[in-house]
Amino acid sequence: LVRGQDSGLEGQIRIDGSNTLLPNSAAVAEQFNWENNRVRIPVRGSGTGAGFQKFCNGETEVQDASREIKSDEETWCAENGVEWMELEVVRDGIALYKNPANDWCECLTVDQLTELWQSGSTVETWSDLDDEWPDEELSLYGRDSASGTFDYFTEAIAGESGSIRSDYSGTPDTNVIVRGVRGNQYATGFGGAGYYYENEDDLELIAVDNGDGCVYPTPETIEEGEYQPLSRPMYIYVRLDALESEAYREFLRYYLDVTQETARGVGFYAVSDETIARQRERLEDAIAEYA
Amino acid sequence: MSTDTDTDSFDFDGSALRRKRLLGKAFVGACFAATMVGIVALIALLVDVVTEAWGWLTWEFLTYPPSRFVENYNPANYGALDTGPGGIYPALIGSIYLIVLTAIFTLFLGVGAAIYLEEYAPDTRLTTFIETNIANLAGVPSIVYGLLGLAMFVRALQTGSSLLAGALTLTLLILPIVIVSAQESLRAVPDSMRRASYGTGATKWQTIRNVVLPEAIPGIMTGIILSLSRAIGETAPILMVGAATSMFAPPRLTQPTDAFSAMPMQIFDWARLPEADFQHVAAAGIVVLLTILLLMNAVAILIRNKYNRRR
Amino acid sequence: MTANGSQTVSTADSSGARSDAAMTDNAPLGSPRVDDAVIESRDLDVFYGDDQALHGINMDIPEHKVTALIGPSGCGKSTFLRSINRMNDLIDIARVDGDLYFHGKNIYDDDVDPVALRRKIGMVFQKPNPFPKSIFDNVAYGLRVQGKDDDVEEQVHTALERAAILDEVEDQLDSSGLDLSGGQQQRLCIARAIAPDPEVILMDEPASALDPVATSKIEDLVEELAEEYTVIIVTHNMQQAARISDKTAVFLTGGHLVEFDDTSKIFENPESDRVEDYITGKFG
Amino acid sequence: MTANGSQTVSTADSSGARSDAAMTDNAPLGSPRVDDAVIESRDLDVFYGDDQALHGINMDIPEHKVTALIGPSGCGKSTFLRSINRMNDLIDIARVDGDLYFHGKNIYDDDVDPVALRRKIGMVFQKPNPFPKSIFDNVAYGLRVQGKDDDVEEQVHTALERAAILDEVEDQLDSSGLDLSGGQQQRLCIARAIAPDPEVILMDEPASALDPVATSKIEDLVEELAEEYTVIIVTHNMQQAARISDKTAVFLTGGHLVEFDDTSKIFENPESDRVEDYITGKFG
Amino acid sequence: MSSESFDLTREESDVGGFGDRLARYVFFSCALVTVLTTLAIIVVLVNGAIDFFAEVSLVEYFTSTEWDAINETSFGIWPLIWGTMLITVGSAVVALPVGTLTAIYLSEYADPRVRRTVKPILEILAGVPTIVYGFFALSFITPILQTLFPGTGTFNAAAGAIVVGIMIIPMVSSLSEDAMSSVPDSLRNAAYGLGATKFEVSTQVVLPASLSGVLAAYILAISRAIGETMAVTLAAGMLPQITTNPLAEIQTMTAYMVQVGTGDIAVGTVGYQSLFAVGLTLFVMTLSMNIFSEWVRARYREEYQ
Ligand SMILES: Nc1ncnc2c1ncn2[C@@H]1O[C@H](COP(=O)(O)OP(=O)(O)OP(=O)(O)O)[C@@H](O)[C@H]1O
Ligand SMILES: Nc1ncnc2c1ncn2[C@@H]1O[C@H](COP(=O)(O)OP(=O)(O)OP(=O)(O)O)[C@@H](O)[C@H]1O
Ligand SMILES: [Mg+2]
Ligand SMILES: [Mg+2]
Ligand SMILES: O=P([O-])([O-])[O-]
Repeated sequence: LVRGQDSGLEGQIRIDGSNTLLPNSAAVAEQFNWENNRVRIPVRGSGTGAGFQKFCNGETEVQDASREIKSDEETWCAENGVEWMELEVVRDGIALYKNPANDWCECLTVDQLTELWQSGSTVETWSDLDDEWPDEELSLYGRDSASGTFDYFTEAIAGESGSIRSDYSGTPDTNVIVRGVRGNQYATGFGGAGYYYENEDDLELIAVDNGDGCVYPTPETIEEGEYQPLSRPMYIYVRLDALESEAYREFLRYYLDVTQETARGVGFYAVSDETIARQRERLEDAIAEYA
Repeated sequence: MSTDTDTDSFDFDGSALRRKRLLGKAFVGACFAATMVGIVALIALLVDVVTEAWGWLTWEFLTYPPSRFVENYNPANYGALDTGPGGIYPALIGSIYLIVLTAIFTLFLGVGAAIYLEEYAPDTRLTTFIETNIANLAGVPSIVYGLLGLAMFVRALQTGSSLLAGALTLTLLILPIVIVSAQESLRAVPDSMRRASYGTGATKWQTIRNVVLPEAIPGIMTGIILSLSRAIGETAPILMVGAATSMFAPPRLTQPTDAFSAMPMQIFDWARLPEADFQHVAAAGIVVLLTILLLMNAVAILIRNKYNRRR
Repeated sequence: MTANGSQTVSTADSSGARSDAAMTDNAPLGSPRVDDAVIESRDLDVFYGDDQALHGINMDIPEHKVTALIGPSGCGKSTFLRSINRMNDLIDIARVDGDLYFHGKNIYDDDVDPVALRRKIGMVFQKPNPFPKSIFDNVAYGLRVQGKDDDVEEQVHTALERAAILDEVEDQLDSSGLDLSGGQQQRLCIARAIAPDPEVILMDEPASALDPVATSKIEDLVEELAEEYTVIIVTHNMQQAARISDKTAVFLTGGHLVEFDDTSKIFENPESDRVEDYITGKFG
Repeated sequence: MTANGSQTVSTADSSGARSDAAMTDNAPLGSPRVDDAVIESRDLDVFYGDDQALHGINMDIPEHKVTALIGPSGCGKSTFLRSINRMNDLIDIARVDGDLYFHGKNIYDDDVDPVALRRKIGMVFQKPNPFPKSIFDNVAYGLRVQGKDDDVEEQVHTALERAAILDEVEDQLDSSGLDLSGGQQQRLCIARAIAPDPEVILMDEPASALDPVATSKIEDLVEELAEEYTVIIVTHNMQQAARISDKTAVFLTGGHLVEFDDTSKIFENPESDRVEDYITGKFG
Repeated sequence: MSSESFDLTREESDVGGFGDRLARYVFFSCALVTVLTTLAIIVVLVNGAIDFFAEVSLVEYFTSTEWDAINETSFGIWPLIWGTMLITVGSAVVALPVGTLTAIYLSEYADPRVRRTVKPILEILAGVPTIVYGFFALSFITPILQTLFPGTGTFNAAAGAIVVGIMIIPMVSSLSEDAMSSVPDSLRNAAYGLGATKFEVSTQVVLPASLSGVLAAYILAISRAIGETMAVTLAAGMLPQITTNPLAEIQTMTAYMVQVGTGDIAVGTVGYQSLFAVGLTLFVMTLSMNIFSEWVRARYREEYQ
């Protein structure tokens, strides 16, 4: 028993990589499957770093990435003869979550964020950040080091990728962060803004002040680039040799067709129409060349 | 009352024992309450799961693939969806296939090992060692088996995160229990049967195949099914091996190297998703899992009863 | 099964006073009314489910004497013994009819606590059954549960001495009671039974699991115990009964008490032919 | 334990030919050298671990006769029987010394396959032990494992007929062998044993679990079987041995063969006093 | 005498044939699989652990009190062991008294009919998949704890300990009940004969006499709690810390393994290899518990005549 329609296309497309981007790719895959039910698309979210490792090993066809490929990853791919291209598919803001019962902290400056999260931080209670805030112990959640979110966040806040205090609860699964913050009045954490929109009833956001006042991550602020330094584009990496497969080509076209809509559905922000048009062009060029 | 004896000094009605009797009553009360703890916990667990699942467990849930969108699971929305409802189907089939493969492997390995130990093994140090080893394997945490499956099947033997790797891992996990229960069944075959067979000039293998196994097989099957019902609920091993969570189509039994999803893994995924409604989805999945488990146990009990009646 | 001929006396008189009227036509042959009786059984019937194991037993057991119960296997000797300290209460299907007086009090009255009763009537079993505890703790156990535990030390020594085993275990009081030989274990069990100083000691074939040497030690001991206790002993060994008892009760198959008299009388000149046959080994 | 006095003959001569020299001083009383012997036992010792169950047994068993083995419990009758078809091999701790010839071939030679041997020497056990299969399959079992399974149908019928049970089971060949009465089960087991047409049939107290009627049927059967087979039967019933056997071997406690001779001689005029005592019931 | 007509020798007859000999080897290989499994477990764990300890000193592993292997900053196993211990001790506090009293009730007080129904019902608890306990903790136990102790987080050690405790009740009660039932009635009668009450017989005679079996059951149950994975992963959280607060979030060894196993970390890095070091630690702990339990049972088995 397989649901959906049989379009005649067949094949297997393995997707892995960013846990942040996972909901988007999974949603695209799910919808694609309803129209092409004989294409098998296992989607996993092992994290951007771990995903690149598999991708460059030839173990996956699509790599979800919440950052650009690093040079050592490029070297791996080259060593294994994996040729790729990058497609920008959604925009994300890293949001700072807080518990709805937290009525003191509306906004944090970038300096406060640095003080809070930097390696060796001595901030233990809310009052360490601001004297007027409760003298209650903070409980911190965040993504762990294999994630693009982690790389991006640490670079943006501490100025150095990977540098972060060690006593936070680091997980591969943003859901755990959400649940953690939801369950404790004095908790805060960082993760994809998309997860906030899936859980608006249980979570609230902390605005970020980058010197120009407090800004919340919203579609506008993220698309205008006002929500700084925590907004970023996210990509899928595509294997060129796999473009031979019709199912693969159709899937990628379909991805670009629906990603703006699914992105909103799972809580990301759509990339602009021009960007999508440009990605389409590049994809068709590559298809012309490799298929 | 006769007074010619010193009856009065006797404490016939045990008045001095009154405190002890109270203590005894309190103790029985405590024991009974303790017994109730387990039973009440079981009831609470079942009621909790069923109430959470109520209204979410539909025929569609059983027959449709999972979805990222929690609203797809809600029966109230079924009419308004542009795709289809969300469900557990690929994981359900994945679990069944996983169990079928595991059954085949354990039947062969478990019964083979039990036959060796009961019928062939000489009384040597090696045999004692094998038996002790089996007892110890039964106590190894299931996640360690997952690690073994990951390192040995997924990586070293290059099976990938496949149905095959999952089934092999579960096989090793339940093998000790299967062997021990199969040994018990073999031991229950009376020696007079074996002697009768040898006396007619049968070889050892003929005796085992024609006399011992047919007698022991109901007991062996009961043991295997009970072990499989443990395997079907195991999460940690298949999680380590890399069961997927969003599979649109079930794996194919003919392609054991397919990626697969399985019910416990799917339930784990749902249970940790933060949207509150996913709790209902997870509960619905649990009800399906428990129902299958119950069916397997019922089959095992049926086999055992049928077999016992014959004796 | 119905009580064949023996009348069941109704215990309407629940105050517990002995109803002497019951002591009439059903008394066994040669069973004189004993004046110093500690235990008086009146029309005692015992049933296991629907099977009747004892039929209307009437017997007066004298104080400070050894009374032996003999008879073929299954005739109800153990059953009778167990009904004296209400150990039958522990068998779900056992049911007792009739009366059994201990110092004139019917122990089957509702207000009697069997636990209190058993503190007066100790028991030694066929198979030695020491607890898996130290020798000392075995003997001290009864003292402790009965709250007689000041000066345990001394009482344990006295009990071991009276049970004629002190010499053999004096320097290993801390080792397990299970490490002793069978005969020693049985004397340990006797020490355990007498330590809390009961009045009556019931013994159910205490020597049947033992070798001849151990047996003769136990026999000597039983005779000595009679100086201070009332002893009721079941044995399947007629010579033993003849040697150590003052009174002998002969039960025969079906749970009937056939004759009860002085031991010398029973063994030399029994009134009933069946008893004679049994004693001379012609039957049973 | 050491073999008391009996010499163990070394089997250096491993070609398997019988060494007649062995047949000398250790022969039991009245054991003439039989010329038509099928089975010849020479100084056979059997041990279970360190315990010796048989001491230097010498015995020549004649063809197409019924040989009875009698003696008190534990004297080694079953042990001897089991060493004839090497069923002792199945007991881990059992060990055999000495020689046992079957048609002149020492069956304890290394090159003898016990399975092949058992196909020549069938066996019937004390407790009827039909397989939980249909009556037909029970009898066919031996045929099938021995690969003699052309024409199974007919052979099964013949065997059932010879075992004098065909009439009783003819129309229920498909029902389970376990549904038969004890006596029928035992005759079924005999049918199973004779179906593959062995030469010798060993029977270990085949009637001891049966009632008198069933027993007499089995006895009749044994006598008939001797026409075609060599039968060796263990029995604890002296009348039975006297009734049905041609030769009788008397074992006495400790695993010694004391006398072996024609049955009439043994029962009417035994040479050894101990055998006479045993036979007349004075001992054992 | 014509020994020719009898093909008793192996060469001539070969009745068993190749198949009979093959069967033996096939079955032996099946039995060998179990030994190979143990070997493979050890090789996999030790091999991975060696890679790990090439980078991380044993001293740090066993002395540091901070664990952040995923970010490759600190590698002290104690927080994980502490988390595991918190769950184990907590579940023991639930299961040992409850299980023991249940066993006493079933063995000494309950009607045989009650025993025959209650025992299998309790054993169902042991057959419920652990993932279901995780769900039960999140959806039932934690909300109750949050009502009783406001401020309790979504993930907390107490909820994990409670469900694991419930899960292992039947291990304690079943095995202990077996041990108590095998205490011979003669010991009970001895005590009754001395005027002991039923309470005294149960607690002073039966319980001590079955102590070895009861202890073995305890150890097995504790070993099971140490190795329990999914319930604690879902319920107790992902924060390795040494805390005495049962309502705080912790991480057990097993939950850490799930965290790494669900894939976020690059294969081959020190962080990844820590999986095997932790796995080995867990394996050694449970294995020694199991062997200890066997030893207790054998060593203190009472010899009843
Ligand atoms: N617990 C019991 N349940 C049922 N029937 C019992 C029980 N105990 C004894 N009986 C029956 O009661 C009858 C008397 O048994 P009892 O043990 O008193 O005999 P006994 O004289 O002590 O025999 P023995 O010399 O063999 O010990 C017997 O028929 C016995 O089967
Ligand atoms: N499997 C065995 N293991 C150890 N000892 C055994 C075994 N079988 C028999 N024996 C011992 O060997 C001796 C002879 O036993 P065997 O069974 O041959 O006697 P039997 O004459 O057949 O006695 P019965 O008439 O009781 O059947 C006995 O002392 C017995 O205890
Ligand atoms: Mg008795
Ligand atoms: Mg025998
Ligand atoms: O899962 P990541 O997007 O953070 O790599």
